[in-house]
Amino acid sequence: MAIEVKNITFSYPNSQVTAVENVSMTIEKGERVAIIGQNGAGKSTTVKIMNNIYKPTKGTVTVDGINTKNKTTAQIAPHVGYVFQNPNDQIFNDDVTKEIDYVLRYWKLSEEEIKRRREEAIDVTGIRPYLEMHPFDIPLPIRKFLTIAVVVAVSPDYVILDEPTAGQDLWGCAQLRTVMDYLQSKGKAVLTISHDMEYVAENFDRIIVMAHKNIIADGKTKEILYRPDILKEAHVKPPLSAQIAQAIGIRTKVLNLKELTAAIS
Amino acid sequence: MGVCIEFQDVSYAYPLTRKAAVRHLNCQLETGKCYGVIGPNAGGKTTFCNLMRGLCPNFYGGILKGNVLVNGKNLLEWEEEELSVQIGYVFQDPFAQVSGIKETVFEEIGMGMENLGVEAEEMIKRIVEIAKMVHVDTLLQKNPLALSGGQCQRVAFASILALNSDIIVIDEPTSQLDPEASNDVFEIIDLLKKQGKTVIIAEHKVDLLAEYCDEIIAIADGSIIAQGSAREVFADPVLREKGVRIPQVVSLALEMEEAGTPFCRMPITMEETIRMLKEKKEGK
Amino acid sequence: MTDREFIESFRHYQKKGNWWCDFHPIAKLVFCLAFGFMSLIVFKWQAGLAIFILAGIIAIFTPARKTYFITLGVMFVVGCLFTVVVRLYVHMGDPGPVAFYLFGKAVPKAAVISCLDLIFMIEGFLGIFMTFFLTTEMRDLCYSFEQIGMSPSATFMVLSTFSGIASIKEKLNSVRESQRARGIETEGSLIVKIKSVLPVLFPVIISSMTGVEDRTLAMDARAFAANGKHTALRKVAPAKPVEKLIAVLALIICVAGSIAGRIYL
Amino acid sequence: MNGKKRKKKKMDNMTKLLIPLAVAINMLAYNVLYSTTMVILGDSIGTILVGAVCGPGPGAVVGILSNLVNVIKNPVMIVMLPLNVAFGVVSGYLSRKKIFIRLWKAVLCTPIYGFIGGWLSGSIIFLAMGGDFWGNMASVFVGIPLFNAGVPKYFAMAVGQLLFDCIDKAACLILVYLIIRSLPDRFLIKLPYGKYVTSKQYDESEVEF
Repeated sequence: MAIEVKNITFSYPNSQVTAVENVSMTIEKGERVAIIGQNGAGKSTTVKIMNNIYKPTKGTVTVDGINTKNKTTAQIAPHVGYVFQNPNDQIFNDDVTKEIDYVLRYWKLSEEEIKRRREEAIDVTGIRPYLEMHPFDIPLPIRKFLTIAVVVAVSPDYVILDEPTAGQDLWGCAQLRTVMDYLQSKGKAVLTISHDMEYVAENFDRIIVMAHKNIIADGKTKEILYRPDILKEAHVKPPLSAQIAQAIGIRTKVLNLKELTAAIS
Repeated sequence: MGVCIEFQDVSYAYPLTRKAAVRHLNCQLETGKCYGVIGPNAGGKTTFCNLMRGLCPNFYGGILKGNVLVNGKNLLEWEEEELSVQIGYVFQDPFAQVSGIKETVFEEIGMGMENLGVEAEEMIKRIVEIAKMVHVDTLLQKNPLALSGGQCQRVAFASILALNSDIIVIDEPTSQLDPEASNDVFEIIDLLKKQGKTVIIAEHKVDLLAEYCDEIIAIADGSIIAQGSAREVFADPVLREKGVRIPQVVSLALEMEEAGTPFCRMPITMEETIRMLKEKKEGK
Repeated sequence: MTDREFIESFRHYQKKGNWWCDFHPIAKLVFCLAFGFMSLIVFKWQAGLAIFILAGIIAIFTPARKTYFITLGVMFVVGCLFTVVVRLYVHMGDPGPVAFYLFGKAVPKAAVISCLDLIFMIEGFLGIFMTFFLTTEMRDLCYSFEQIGMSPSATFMVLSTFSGIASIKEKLNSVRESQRARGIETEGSLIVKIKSVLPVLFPVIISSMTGVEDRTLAMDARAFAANGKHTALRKVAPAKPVEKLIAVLALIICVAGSIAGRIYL
Repeated sequence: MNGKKRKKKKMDNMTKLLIPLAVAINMLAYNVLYSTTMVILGDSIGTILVGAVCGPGPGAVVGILSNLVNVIKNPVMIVMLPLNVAFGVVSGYLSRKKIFIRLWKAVLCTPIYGFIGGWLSGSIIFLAMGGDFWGNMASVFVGIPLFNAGVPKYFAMAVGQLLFDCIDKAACLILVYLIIRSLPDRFLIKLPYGKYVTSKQYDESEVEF
């Protein structure tokens, strides 16, 4: 049960410039993986190939054994959920519950099933206080949790989060952790693209580093964040606590402030 | 240093809402200083910036109580057009700030000045100068619609700075940008500070704010809960109660205190923290 | 073009180096409108053909000649042939001198002439308009109108219409991508497509309309509402007397030609 | 448009930006709807929408600009200019009667739009074609059979056009109604005719400070 990506190459339809060159990776069910790297390194393209929005020009992608070559994006959606950066591209109902129910009704699920999934999704994403508001009246960062609720209601085995912490405040980040713990408890895999190194160090145990259109490193978070050469090649800075630890010569591999305080005293 | 913006017991409610967005704001902003505005989403940060620029009564409607003074003159007396020259405003979404009617970055930067009737020769001089300052001088011939997020935001900055406003209000400029582009934006803000302009930035990236701002204003559920120098405000416990994000170096210092090895002074930037930790290591 | 030359080009009038492209936009517009409407009013193949040839001659001396003849060819096939076939079908078997036989039925000479009138009317009208639209930039035309009193808002609306059409297509693609990733099928049989119209069309319209609010604020921040004197970076040379003369001449020919055409042909 | 009296506030910025967007919506709806349904054109959705939320003036300008864009591709369309303008103006006046608040009221007005878009546009093309049929679905399926059944050519063509156009306009009105209902009230009340299209009324008094 995994997403296998075997040396895929992709170039946009009307341009010879390749966006991604011969990338291979495997995401097991229940894993928590973060893809980091500079803009233009091919992160978004690789992820969009995994949930079949783009079809690779070379190489194959299989989701739980299903080859995505002759499947449409919508057929892969029940297996791989995608939360986009801009929630406004998806919302078209004038009511929160209708928005969450739409896809479930589209797949002709039973009414109780729809109700159960919708209530669970609303509780997990914490948008219950905003149920009566019009989706476009809800402030943008909180509206993003509506699109997360839609994906949670579909409950695919693999969930992709594209820059989830962009524009989020403390409440938002805490709510995001609850969502990720809920997905972890259901045994779902969570894959994210993010520039927020603190969020990545805190929540993900495996990191894939991408630069100039292919993968340059793939390993445990603790190893990758303490390899200055890899991070330099990917133009990525380690989290603040790691930077301080290295600056004052602490040997233990520190990932967050708590570990740093313990290491200092 | 004169007071350029003053809030006198300002309360404001957006139209069609039951609750006021901001209640009884009182503060004075001095010319030439850089203010960081922090606080949770929907806490009133953006309303605070809108009030300053006069968008809240003029554009959004709604009910305004108390008055906002810009350079001593009540906002409601200002002419629309004068306001856009007096106060520059840069927004969150880089792509919404592209006019779409200009085919090169050069003309895009000049659009503000064209509207104000600035002479062509003066326009060309200012555009070249500002483009260099904002590092878009290599993109002058590119089409604005084909730029990346970071480049778009810098072009938006350039077209506002071209109007030579003394006060610049910036509402969450880096929330859609990657770390590199965010640093470019804050470098521009640093240059503005050096030119003696008053800069007000609402932002979530608190670590960057701590390094660049002279004063911090914390706003949560509609009222100012703390205002003062960065060092005082970040150490203030009320911030943590109201869920306001504080820089990591400050939370590190607070945790060090709990662990019994406090810092002598509250650090604000990473370099400072490293220096203090090194001294502590030799001291032991 | 190096940056130095590019910036220098704003110090004097825009020049393209071709006599027809540098022809003053409004004078050129009057010239083309005059002949276009003459072809419409006279509605005879002789007038239409004459204008079509005139337009062809002008087009040959401009850089846009290749696109001119390709577009015209496409217009001819798509526009006229379908109408001619329907018209001939209706007039099959009418009385009057016979031009030729089609499927055993007599096709009268009058029907053929009325078809020729129609074809050359459209070709003449199309041809002269094409010589205008392929060789003048919309922003230069709007600039010239602004010089004779059109309000700058009108220029803004016309120019942002064209860029709006391009950017809304991009928006449509990103909305399709996110709705497919959510599980809504957009490719496939006709019923599937019709069912997907609402979830695809609505987010584009609603998010671009609510997006107008941010764009209005951004334009307002650039003193867009200023109603004082406007200056411009891109300037077009004012109309030379000879250009005004040509425009007036074209008007006279149009009026005279229309009356003459109506009486004699 | 800029000849308006000084007292009446000049067309505000929001409407100036909404008009080009509405023209783009016309083009987009045409591409999406016409390619899938072959019957519904949807190229007047933007004009009706702006007419309904901003008033007859802006609606008319959207009609003019939509027509201008079509003229560049096919200059003969310039004869259609008055009709496009009519769509915008009619939507503005109907919106004052609050027809876009109830779905049945909006659909009830289809014949008005059908008459402009079908009967009048048919007559203009009829004249332009020198009093004869031309190649489109309406005349082939309805016009010519009626003509063969003895109905005079002009009426046969006009009825054909009217029927086909009513289908298109009914769909457009339903879509415009749904779009307006999906737009948040806070956005609508900033528009000149926002008060005519928002159903919920809010009183200013009991806002808690």
